[in-house]
Amino acid sequence: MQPILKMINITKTFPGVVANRNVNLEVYHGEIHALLGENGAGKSTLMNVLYGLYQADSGEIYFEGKRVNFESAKDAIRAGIGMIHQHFMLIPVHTVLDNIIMGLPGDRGIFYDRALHRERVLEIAHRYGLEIDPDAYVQDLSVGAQQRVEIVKALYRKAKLLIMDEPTAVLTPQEVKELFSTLKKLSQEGMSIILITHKLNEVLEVADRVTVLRDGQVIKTLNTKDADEKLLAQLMVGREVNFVPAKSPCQPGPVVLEIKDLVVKNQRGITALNGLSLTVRGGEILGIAGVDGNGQTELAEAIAGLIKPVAGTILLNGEPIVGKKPRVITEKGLGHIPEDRHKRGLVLDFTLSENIILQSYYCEPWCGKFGFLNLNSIKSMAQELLEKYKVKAPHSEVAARTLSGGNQQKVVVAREISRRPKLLLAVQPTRGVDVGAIEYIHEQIIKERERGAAVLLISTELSEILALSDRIAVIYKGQIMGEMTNDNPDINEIGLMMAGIRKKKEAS
Amino acid sequence: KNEEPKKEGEAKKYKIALVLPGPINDQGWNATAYAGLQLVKKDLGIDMEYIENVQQADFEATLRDYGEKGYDLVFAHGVQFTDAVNKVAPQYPKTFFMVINSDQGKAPNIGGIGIREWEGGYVAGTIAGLITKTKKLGAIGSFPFPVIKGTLDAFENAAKAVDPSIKVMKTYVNSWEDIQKGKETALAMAENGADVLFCSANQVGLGSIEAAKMKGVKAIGYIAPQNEVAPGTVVASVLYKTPNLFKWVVEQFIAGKLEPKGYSQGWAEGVLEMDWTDEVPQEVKDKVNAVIEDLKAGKIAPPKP
Amino acid sequence: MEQIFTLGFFITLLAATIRLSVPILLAALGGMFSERSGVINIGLEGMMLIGALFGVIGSYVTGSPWIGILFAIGGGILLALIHAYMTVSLGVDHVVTGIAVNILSVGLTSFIFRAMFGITTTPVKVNAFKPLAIPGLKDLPLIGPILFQQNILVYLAFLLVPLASLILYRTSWGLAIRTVGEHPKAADTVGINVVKIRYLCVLLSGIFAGVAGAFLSLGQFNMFVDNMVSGRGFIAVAAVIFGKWKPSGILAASLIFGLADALQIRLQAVGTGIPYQVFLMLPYIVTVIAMSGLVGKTTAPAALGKSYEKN
Amino acid sequence: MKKDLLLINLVVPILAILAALVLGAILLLFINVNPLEAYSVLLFGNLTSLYGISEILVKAVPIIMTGLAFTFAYRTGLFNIGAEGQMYVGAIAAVVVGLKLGHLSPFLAIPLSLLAALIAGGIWGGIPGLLKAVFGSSEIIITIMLNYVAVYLLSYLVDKPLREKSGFYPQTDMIGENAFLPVLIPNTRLHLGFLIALLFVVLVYIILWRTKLGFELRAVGLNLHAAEYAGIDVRTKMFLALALSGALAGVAGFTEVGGIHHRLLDNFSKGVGFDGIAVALLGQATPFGVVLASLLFGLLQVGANSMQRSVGVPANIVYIIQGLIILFLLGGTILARRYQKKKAKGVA
Ligand SMILES: Nc1ncnc2c1ncn2[C@@H]1O[C@H](COP(=O)(O)OP(=O)(O)OP(=O)(O)O)[C@@H](O)[C@H]1O
Ligand SMILES: Nc1ncnc2c1ncn2[C@@H]1O[C@H](COP(=O)(O)OP(=O)(O)OP(=O)(O)O)[C@@H](O)[C@H]1O
Ligand SMILES: [Mg+2]
Ligand SMILES: [Mg+2]
Repeated sequence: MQPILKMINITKTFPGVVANRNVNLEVYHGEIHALLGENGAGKSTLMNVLYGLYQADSGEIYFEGKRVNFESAKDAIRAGIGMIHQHFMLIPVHTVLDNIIMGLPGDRGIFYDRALHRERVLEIAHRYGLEIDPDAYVQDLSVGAQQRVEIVKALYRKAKLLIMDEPTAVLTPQEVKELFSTLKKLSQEGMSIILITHKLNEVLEVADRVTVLRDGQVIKTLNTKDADEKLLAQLMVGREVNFVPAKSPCQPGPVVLEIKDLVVKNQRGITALNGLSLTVRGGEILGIAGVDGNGQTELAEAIAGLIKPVAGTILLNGEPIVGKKPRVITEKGLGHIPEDRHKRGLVLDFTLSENIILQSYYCEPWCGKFGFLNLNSIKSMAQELLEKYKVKAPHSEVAARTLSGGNQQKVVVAREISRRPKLLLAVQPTRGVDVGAIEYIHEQIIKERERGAAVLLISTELSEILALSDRIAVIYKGQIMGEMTNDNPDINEIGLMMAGIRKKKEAS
Repeated sequence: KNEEPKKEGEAKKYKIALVLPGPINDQGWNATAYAGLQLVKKDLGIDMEYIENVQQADFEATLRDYGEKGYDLVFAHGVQFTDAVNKVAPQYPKTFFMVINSDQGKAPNIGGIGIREWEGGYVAGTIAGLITKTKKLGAIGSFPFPVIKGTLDAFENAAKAVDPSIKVMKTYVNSWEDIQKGKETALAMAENGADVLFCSANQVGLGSIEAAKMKGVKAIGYIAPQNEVAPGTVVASVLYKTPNLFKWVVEQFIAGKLEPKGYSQGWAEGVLEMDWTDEVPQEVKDKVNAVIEDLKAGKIAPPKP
Repeated sequence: MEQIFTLGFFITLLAATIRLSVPILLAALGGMFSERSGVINIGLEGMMLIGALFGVIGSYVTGSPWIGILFAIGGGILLALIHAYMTVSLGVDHVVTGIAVNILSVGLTSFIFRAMFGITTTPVKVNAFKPLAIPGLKDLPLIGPILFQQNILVYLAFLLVPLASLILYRTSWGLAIRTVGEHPKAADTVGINVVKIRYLCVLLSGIFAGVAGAFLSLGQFNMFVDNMVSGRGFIAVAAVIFGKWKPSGILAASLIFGLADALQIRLQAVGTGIPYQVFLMLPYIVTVIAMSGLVGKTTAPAALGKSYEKN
Repeated sequence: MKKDLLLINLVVPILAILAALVLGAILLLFINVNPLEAYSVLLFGNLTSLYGISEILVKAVPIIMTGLAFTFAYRTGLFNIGAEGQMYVGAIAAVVVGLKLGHLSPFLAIPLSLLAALIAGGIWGGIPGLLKAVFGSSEIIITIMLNYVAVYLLSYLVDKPLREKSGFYPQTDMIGENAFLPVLIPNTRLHLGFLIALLFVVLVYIILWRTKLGFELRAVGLNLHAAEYAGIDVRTKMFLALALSGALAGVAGFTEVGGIHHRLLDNFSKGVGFDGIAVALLGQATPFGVVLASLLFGLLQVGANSMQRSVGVPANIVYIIQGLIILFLLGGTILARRYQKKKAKGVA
């Protein structure tokens, strides 16, 4: 069979980084081809080159047998390539329909026939079982619904080759299943699909073939029926991977965090937490599993005092902290690794030392009596911390922006842990960082628990929850669906709870 | 004492400068001074230098620079230069500083010369008072500077002298250049019943003439010959022969007759002049000319400040 | 005092409001397109000024005010190109660029004007737009002669409001513009040429501002005088924000500015004994109050003022 | 690396200024002025005499202050377009104090009028700050609007309540001599305001980069959400930043009336507020950069006057050259950075 896509010897460099080095990739008609690789392996870059967003430094691309040279996404779209990006490319303030038709030419001259588009969109949505409301605003949609919009957007452009960059990271296991059945249906109709993921089981489940990238190079392309998880992991990382970090048995101490009937509305006034209750003791890790967008952000922000709950109580070491300012809560012993290091965790244009004192800049010894900063002691402390936490950086006075994502995250972790918190609130602590950094951060979190701190771990990566937690709670639509201890938990049950289906009540 | 007059043949060696607070194409105050500079060149053969658009903060430095370079005569075009001249002049005794529109001089080297602008406003007011039918007039000023305010007040006094029942609307627009504001202000006055409009605010006046044209009411030109700006609308212009004033000063200076005192000129000295159109009946012209004669003879008092 | 608030007063007030709001409306509509695509345009003042001059030059050279408008558009485009190149192609801070454009334009207009017409004490007059009565409407009692005998640019300006709405919300261009202003990268991924759209929108703002300037020089007058725009461009920038980046909002904002100005002029002319400066302040104070209480928080296009570098 | 910095910080500015001058030269030739002669006056004419240099410094003083004002707010992520108005109200306050207390010892009169200017400018900047903090109103609009209000307020005050005793010109009486800012070099106009401005340069630098307040303001400016996370009260800081920014601009009014005019006049020092925005951004929003850019502006503006006087170049060409210099400086820096990036990539 003739491949629909052939990428030959693609090389793409960024200043100081070779993101792709002589990459070869072939994709056949009707094939689901997985692209596997660690963070920073160059998967997104390769796809962006294919999609015309980046220009390769060298190499050739053949699509449907013809040599192509896409100068912009427009060319790629016209040729029949669709791409769903790692970060959704949707406009929150536009309607679903507008998001789907944006970039398309007008129907009568420059005017759109919205009624016609609406009809066609719904038709496609029905055909593939992708339920969407064309008139809803994207900002009001769940992440899963947003992804459906992205898929319809690509299908609507009559894509023959669909690229999906980490589509499952934000879905429930059930939604993943649905997505995969959609993908299979599409491939049976002749659509070719490139699926990027870190998740080995998904590759084995849905893909026909898989190409593994490491450090910008192709390590191997193989048929999934010839592969297993262990092999793939080894190809991906280049060594054996320690999937589960070692930890000692749990010795819970007194209750550190107690949340009762917490109700929180998000910025747009929608109820995000709806009577949530939980407790965390010293020396234990409570893992909150759940699909993104079920109130995790709001839970963390409410604990940290960044949003004000509508009702309910939060006790930190027995003291109520609802309505207290973030600073007060921090001083009472909260360490907070925020969900989004770029949004909250770091001031990217601050130096590393400035970022390291972000929570304590006003305290002695960093700040003297008259409000002057003590730059020398800040610098030496920062330098020390960077070494201790193995942050790869030339020195403490470079901007945080210049560090890789993993090292940026290490800075945040170092800052929060070095303050020896009584409660460590870790939200997506390893999102988008590479395996080495993940291992390291996990170690640090476990160390905190061993020191006696209470740890509330919120993560959408079930594997992370399973690897670290002593107890697991599942959050769904702003409520805790159920709780269980982490010895041989029923993964299937967790999956169902993540989808909002409650089987048993109360475990503990 | 001043320098002794030079010999006739050396007249061209005089270094004379003109310092202007605004751009020379403002169609008003600065433009007439620039015309004066050209007249001096044409009639006396003397090349005057000029600097335009000098900001308040630069007055002193600019005057000082001319003093430093040994200029003989420096015109400072506006009473706002008074402070700066008072500060700078004592350091440059060889330079004579002439402040336009100032009525004061100070020995040995500061003089002032002004046009009695109120006399212009008075005549305009007389004309307006004589031709109004609605007994309502509009007068627009830029800023309530003494000269402008005096002009507007004189305009009102004159109109009331014709007919005490006449009402005058007076407005300031706080601009020399916002022509649209001038127009809208004039329109508002016309809509409020004014049938003769008068404006002392450089370019803004063009706006009021435009408004008069639109509303079919009359306007009185001011400073520049504006009868042709809107024929049929502008019935007469009160002209400023400012160029003559410059020429007069330069002549006096060359003759060694310029004294460190305040001069003022008006109808009597020929610095103000009428430019009529046929729109004005002869009897009105006669009455106005009689008023001008009274002004020349000093029989009319300036408005109270 | 009491006799001033007559029916006639309100009608003439309305007419003045319309005239005073037109230049602001025109420039602000252009500014809206620019800002909707993500480019702050604080150079509207300069673009209006050059439009005012070029309009007069065009009419002077050809005798036709319509060709004057074309010249004005050309002048606006000239400055807009500079703004677009600096902000879109180079990613220079939008605010400084706009300020530089304004400074440049003050010098350029004065220079060109003197070079062409010399220094005069009476203005050079050119052919301008004549009032155009709308048959039928002009015969309406009371308001007809006042509201429907404006020059054609006035009608045009108000027609542009629904047209701008139509373009922004109903067409492929409008959707592309809004997408670029919210999320240029997303626009890129669906094949919208971000650079092209931003250039077009900035040029559009130049065109609109040019016409706004020509409205002053050829619609309200038949001449150019130095600095005749007198801050209306800055008010237009304010109107864009005040109007929440929407054509209808901008219409309302422009009318409010126009009304406040028309009202203060009238009150001043009547002579109330209140210092005239208080009236001059009125439009600006009204805006401050409106911005704080009534309009409150406005959400700008998400990518406003941010440059986009593709790679 | 050193070489690269040299390129951006030295070569580019020189090339940018040269390019702007070349374009200006075409216009000069057009009106029959010898560009070389004009430019030698523009750029160097005032550098040959103490008086000329002092005039450049005098010119730079208020621009430094409005530039600092813009910088201060900008570092907090806010655009203060209102330095012009804040300068006017600062001047009003300084003059009122100078009129009432000008007979006191200079050691009282001067600091008191400085304080008054700081407070008045602070209030004028605090209004948009408050509205921003409470309602989220755009500080850009409010500051633009308040500029106009300040202009008319000044106009009213000199027209009516503060008009000079003779009632003649719309200006106030001279402030008491003890409130005059002393001249630093005899026979020049260089006044104490220059040192005061430099003091504020250092002060702003220290506040922004050496104190906890500055840490907080910059954090808000660079990442509002992270600042919130760090326990910084974002709204208060925004208010504070605009109020302090206004206070700095108020000082510009103080130096102008205390050092130059010695009384309040309508429309004094027009445009200095906008110059401040340009120098702040040219100076990359650093206090030291502001000084350099202000000196450049001072040189150009004083040189422009000289050029007009001695060569007869009309003022409008100066505006053109000034506009072009800003554009070329900013554009040139970016083009140079791009060029460097490309080179770096070539190496990798
Ligand atoms: N715009 C850019 N500028 C500079 N470097 C970049 C840019 N985009 C990616 N890189 C670098 O190129 C390398 C490959 O990045 P890429 O995003 O393709 O990785 P990835 O395999 O998609 O990783 P992930 O799993 O995190 O999505 C990384 O080292 C990254 O830091
Ligand atoms: N070496 C580099 N030089 C310049 N930019 C870089 C470099 N490395 C990464 N970046 C940019 O910084 C951003 C963050 O990098 P990285 O992917 O490591 O973090 P991340 O949090 O995983 O982001 P994402 O969630 O997009 O995967 C990327 O979008 C990339 O464009
Ligand atoms: Mg990726
Ligand atoms: Mg990543």
